[in-house]
Amino acid sequence: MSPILLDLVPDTSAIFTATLVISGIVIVVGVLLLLILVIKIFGSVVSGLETRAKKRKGDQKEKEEIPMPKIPAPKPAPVVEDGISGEVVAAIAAAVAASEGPSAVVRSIKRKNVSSRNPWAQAAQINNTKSF
Amino acid sequence: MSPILLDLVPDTSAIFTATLVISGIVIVVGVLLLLILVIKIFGSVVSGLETRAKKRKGDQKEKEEIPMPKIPAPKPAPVVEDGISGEVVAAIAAAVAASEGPSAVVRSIKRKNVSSRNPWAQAAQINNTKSF
Amino acid sequence: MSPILLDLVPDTSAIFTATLVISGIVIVVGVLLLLILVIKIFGSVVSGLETRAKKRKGDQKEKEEIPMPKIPAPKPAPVVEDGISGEVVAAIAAAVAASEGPSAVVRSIKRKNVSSRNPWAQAAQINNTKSF
Amino acid sequence: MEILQGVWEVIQSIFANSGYAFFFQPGGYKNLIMIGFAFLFLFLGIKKGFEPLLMVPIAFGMLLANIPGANLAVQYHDLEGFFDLLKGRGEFVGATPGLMDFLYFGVKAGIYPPLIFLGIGAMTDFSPLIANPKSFILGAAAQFGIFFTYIGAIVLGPLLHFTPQQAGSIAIIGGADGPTAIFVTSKLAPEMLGAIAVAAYSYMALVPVIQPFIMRGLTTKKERAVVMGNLRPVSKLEKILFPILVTVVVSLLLPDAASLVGMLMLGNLLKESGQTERIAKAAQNELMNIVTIMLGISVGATTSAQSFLNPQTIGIVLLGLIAFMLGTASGVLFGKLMYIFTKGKINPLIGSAGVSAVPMAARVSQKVGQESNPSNFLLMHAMGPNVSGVIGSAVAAGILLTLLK
Amino acid sequence: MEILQGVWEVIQSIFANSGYAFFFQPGGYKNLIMIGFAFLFLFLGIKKGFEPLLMVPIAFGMLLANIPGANLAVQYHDLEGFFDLLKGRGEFVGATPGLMDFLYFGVKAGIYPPLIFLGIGAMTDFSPLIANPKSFILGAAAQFGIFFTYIGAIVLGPLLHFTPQQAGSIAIIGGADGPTAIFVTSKLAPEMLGAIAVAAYSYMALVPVIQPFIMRGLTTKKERAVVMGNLRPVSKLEKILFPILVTVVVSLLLPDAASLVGMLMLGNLLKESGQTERIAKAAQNELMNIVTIMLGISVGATTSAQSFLNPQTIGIVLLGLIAFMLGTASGVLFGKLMYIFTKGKINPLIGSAGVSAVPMAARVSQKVGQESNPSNFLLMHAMGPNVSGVIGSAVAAGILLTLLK
Amino acid sequence: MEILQGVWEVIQSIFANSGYAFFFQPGGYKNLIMIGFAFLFLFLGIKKGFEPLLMVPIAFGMLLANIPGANLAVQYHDLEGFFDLLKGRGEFVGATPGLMDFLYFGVKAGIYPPLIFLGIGAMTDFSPLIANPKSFILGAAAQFGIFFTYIGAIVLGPLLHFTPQQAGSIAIIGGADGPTAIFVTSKLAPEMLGAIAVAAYSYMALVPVIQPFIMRGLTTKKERAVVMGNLRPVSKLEKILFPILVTVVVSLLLPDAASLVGMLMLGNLLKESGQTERIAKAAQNELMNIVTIMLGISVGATTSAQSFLNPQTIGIVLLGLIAFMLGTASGVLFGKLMYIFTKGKINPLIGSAGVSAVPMAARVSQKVGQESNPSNFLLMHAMGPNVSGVIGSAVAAGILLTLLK
Ligand code: NA
Ligand code: NA
Ligand code: NA
Repeated sequence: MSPILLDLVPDTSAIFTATLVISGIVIVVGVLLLLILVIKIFGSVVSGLETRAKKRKGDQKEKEEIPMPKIPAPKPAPVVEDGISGEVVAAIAAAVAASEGPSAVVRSIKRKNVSSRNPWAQAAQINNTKSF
Repeated sequence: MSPILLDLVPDTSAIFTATLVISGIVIVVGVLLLLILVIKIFGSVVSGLETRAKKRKGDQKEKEEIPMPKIPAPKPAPVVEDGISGEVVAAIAAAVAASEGPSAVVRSIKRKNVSSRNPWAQAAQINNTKSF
Repeated sequence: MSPILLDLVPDTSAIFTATLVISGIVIVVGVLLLLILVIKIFGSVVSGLETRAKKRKGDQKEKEEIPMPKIPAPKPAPVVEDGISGEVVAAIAAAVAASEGPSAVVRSIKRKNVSSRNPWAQAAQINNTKSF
Repeated sequence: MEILQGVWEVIQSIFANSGYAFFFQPGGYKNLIMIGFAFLFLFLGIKKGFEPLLMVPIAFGMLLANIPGANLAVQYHDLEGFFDLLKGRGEFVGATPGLMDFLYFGVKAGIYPPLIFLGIGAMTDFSPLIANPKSFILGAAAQFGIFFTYIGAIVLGPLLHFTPQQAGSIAIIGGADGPTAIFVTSKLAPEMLGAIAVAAYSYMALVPVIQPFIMRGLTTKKERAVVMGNLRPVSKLEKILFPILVTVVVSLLLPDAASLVGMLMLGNLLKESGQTERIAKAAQNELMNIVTIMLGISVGATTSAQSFLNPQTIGIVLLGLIAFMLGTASGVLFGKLMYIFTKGKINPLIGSAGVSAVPMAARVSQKVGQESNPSNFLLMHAMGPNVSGVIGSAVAAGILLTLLK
Repeated sequence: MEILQGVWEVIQSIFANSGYAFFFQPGGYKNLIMIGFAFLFLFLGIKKGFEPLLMVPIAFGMLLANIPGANLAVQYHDLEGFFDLLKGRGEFVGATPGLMDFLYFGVKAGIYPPLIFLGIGAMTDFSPLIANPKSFILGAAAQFGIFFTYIGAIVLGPLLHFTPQQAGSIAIIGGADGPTAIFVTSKLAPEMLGAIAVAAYSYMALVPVIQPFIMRGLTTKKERAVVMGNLRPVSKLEKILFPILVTVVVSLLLPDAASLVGMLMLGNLLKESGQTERIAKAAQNELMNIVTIMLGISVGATTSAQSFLNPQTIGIVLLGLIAFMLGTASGVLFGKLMYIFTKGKINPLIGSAGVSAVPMAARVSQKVGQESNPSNFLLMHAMGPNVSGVIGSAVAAGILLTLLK
Repeated sequence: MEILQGVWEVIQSIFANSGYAFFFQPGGYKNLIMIGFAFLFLFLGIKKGFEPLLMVPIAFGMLLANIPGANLAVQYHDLEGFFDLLKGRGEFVGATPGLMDFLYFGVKAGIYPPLIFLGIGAMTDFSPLIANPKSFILGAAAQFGIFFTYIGAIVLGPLLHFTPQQAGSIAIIGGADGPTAIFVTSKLAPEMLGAIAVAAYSYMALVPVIQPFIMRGLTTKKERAVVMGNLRPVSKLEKILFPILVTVVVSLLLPDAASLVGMLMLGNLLKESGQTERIAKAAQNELMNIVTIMLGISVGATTSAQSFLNPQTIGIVLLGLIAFMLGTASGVLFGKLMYIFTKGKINPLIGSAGVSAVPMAARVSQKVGQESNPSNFLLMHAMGPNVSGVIGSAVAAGILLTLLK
């Protein structure tokens, strides 16, 4: 690749300065406008694909909700399944805080059916974690 | 060390190729056979030593069982000491999952007598962890 | 900076050896005496400042107690708030042990009022953690 | 006798070569002043909470670099100089490389900032930007401050003698993005690295102080009270495609921005792919923390008295502030434009978040918005311009590098 | 006027130097094709789960390396070239080193693969191999594929012009061990590194697809139904002695295998010693994750269009598949031999696990075994050949390096 | 036929070039002995718990370095040599750099020890020293062993031909501080690095064995039974100011100690600042663990037979022990002085903790104190001299480097 070199030499002249500033602004705006365009196009293509995919599969849950403005609201109390005592919730919260840092929030606690996990799904998961 | 150099020069001739392939196979097999031999000899020496050591100490627990094929079997429910509620088991399982990843299994939960640990054993342990 | 060079050349003569040893001892002691002085002076300045600050604020809790010799004493049972069952304490202890290593001790467990944390304080905290 | 004389000579020589003695030599007071500045920045980092994760290591590096004779200042400015130093030749005859010279190599070679961007990418959620790509405009507008400040630096030229390269490095402070500023400055004006890094992180920490006045001044109460609708949900596939598309589009157009944008987007892809959690976590935790320590200490260690104690530094501080303010203002004014074009659907306050300074600038938008309308939740909407501001400053960095390198 | 003309020139020049323009220059389409391949490998890594921890960084490195003008492709092949590049001399006059050149240094200097082996060692449990050392034979047999493939690569010589060094690098794909393949190739045929790494990780990911057919084809139902007895327990002392013994025996005989085998075994010793948990965890987590990122990106960045888009790559893909299949077949056939010699006590299916690809190949043995006999649990028995396959490929690597270096 | 002859030749040559054959060559037995020593140190690290986190990697590095032909021994002694090696010139014509040469660079460039000190600082609580600054005196006294041992090494000169630089490196073993010993030795006498590191870590592990006899011998039962009062509480501000003050005071006076003391104190500041927890944890965990592995392996890899198997090593072992004993004795004797001056308020047993070896030496003080008075809790009081011993040895290191470099 042989770059087509500019004959602009950086100096402190008004001309170079104005050239840099104007082309800088134009290019920044241009690149980000291009990104808007590309993202919009791909967004609609992806939506189209997924809508068709859903129609075929009847799968309504694929789209993930963006969590709505949550910081100004007080942290919601975790959603807790019946039959799990308050103490246990506190214990889990403490454990999560210990391992995840104080900014983690417990949103929901469900009993996990420990004995019925599909061992092969799990093996596949291990495999993705231990890649070597 | 002055290496005794081969006068073999790598090329694409049939002779060099055959030489490389045959010696490769022979050496791979040779080295791994040697390993079998060494491991077997040391295995029996170690077994002998440990049998004698055990006779003297009457210590029956030193040998560690290899966990038997566990993936195809459903994950066993953890062995839980009396007096620890199901909720707590769930909490511990969640905590372990949080800190160890989803592939960890809780096998047994026992009350740990928190107040009776030997502080010196513990100090020694810290010492092994903070080596400097 | 032009270092004022010594005309001492390291050799194994008695003179150089004695010079090194004596100046070594003198300087080590000198530096650490200087540190004593500096720390004492600053200590009293800081104490003075803080005493005044406290008088103004009436804040009695700023000084932090040095934990007294704790290793020879048995690990204290954690201070547990009423209404948190023993099982939960065990669960938290297990969780802490899992994430902090076996040498961590649970000293006190309190219910954290999960739903009433000041979200802005929390946001500030996240900000200090994610610095970029 | 001879021995005691020797001891006396050694002790005398230790003192004569010590930093204490150096302070009384001609020009020695400058190191003392620099140590004072190090204390100031430690105070700002620890007590005032100015981006402490970088300010504390930078300030400590500054302290160590200005201990006379400790050989803990970075001694070279370019890779060639590094090799001369390792071999003790050229301008480095008699010099020995020190710890900081080795740690700084990762800055000079352009390794640390892209690795930090990898970690930032692995921490960033681009969904608000994908859901509302128009936010990109605000992320672009807030970079105008960079270019306006470039004019300011050139105008101050007769006074402070900034070269175009130095002017560009100062202007990038307005990008409100530490690693980008360090990356650009280490290439265009390495002699100013310390001052620019300190200014950039200081103003980023001051975002909640600097921005609200400008935001309130440029908007009406009615504008600030605009409540924006919910963002559309974003699918996993879009989140995976986004980093790939941005990399391709931006890197093809501005190859000089490719290291920064590429690594930022790789980090994000590792996070979103759902298959590479293990290394995404490594990128945002262990790798980023280690690189942060190295980067902070060694950037601090570039601040010699001679490069820091001159009128140019005052210019950097002043122009840096101007850059921030202009960036905020441009963002808000473009927000107003969008308010008009969308007939009041867009709250102009989210424009100021385009300077980057993630996530603080977005939080400032949220806070100022709530003052006018307590039921106003702008945070998620402001996150769009906010993360697009990171991409925007990397693009601006690419332009400056292309034209000034 | 002059200014607007200047702006227009700048914008024109940005476009003229951009990747978009480059694609229309002679040969420029090749980079476009390479970017397409990068997308393909991203798809395979993310959507199809082909060893994503390495495939995603490799593919992203490939993408960045083929952005024209971004200077993100690795520019040198040997250490000497690296120093020439740093100093801009020799074939690198006018070139500047980029991020990837620095990250790739750890591959070229042979640092990353041994460090990854350190982490793998710290993750591996050799007990099944200690309990049943005969498994070593199966770990050896599965390496025959490497040598048979070498013949294949030489036979294809008149067509594809593989040198013996290139043939050896291709053959090692049959070892089913990524770091070993990268280590050997970076020394024997660095110009093929990208293609070989991608092929190796792809076929490792395809183990569950490739192996079962061969395994079923070469065994009878009766053989596959063999239930193997329990393994004997292994004492802690044996686990500690094992890595030391293997290091000594293998390294003394094949010094060229010492870096790989030594670091693998050091990692395992750190794990088993019971005294060094802290650094064993560091080896298998932070160190390994960081090195994985660096290795992946920089290996990907070696794939220039010119080194990837040629008929040789097709040869690599083809021969790599053959290597895998031959390795699997050799392992199963040796398993049959052992079935005969032990009078039916050994299930030949555990032989295919000898290719390494830990732990996937062992799981395939387990799965195919259960098809014939649902109460058959071969997993632990297959782990013996599986981990011995790692040692076996390191030995084979040592032989190739000794004879071809 | 020709092929079989070729195969036979290859196998013969593999054997002829193998380590097994090398052992029968003249001088080859020495490598065998070195491997034996590696086994010994593995045994001491794993079975006897001698500072295993460093001993195991060091011993394994020693094992690998002495595998003939594996090219896993460090080949150079100074930075110049490293560059000659990379370019295969000077004394390194025909040599190729190996893994250990690259890993050792971090030792030789003085990078690893300061980074480990960063981690140690982030783990250390200096409160007991701040509460009772007089402890500094005991931390100084325990370093006298260093200087007395220097005399010993010079006196043994006619027998063992120690240079002053070597004598200084041996003496620093008495500082009971691994990173400091490695830092000093890598600069003054790199050819002795392996032996000195092994001796330093061995004696640090033996602190509970070596010290009690000396402590009991030099004190009366009455002295040992002294119960010390509670320490005053220390404010957060004092904890933050302490590392800054110590850095300034020590570095200004002894610039050569600045890398070690500065990084130790930066680590401590990161811990105490309350704002930088994230990177303080990185410094004490991931960074420190990774550096520990690299440091251990590469220090071990410096032990060639020729540098280890000579009478000087016996001298190192002997003098190292003497250094430890003299340090302990000086500490206790100064403790007695303070007992007298404070009229029995200070228990002389805390003096022995001044050798550093944190926290083991402090625990020994505690234990010996409880023998005489079961209600005696000296641990916190002994932590003062203990942590001041770390600063003390860094100061002593600075003096040795200043006078001997
Ligand atoms: Na920005
Ligand atoms: Na293999
Ligand atoms: Na010490």
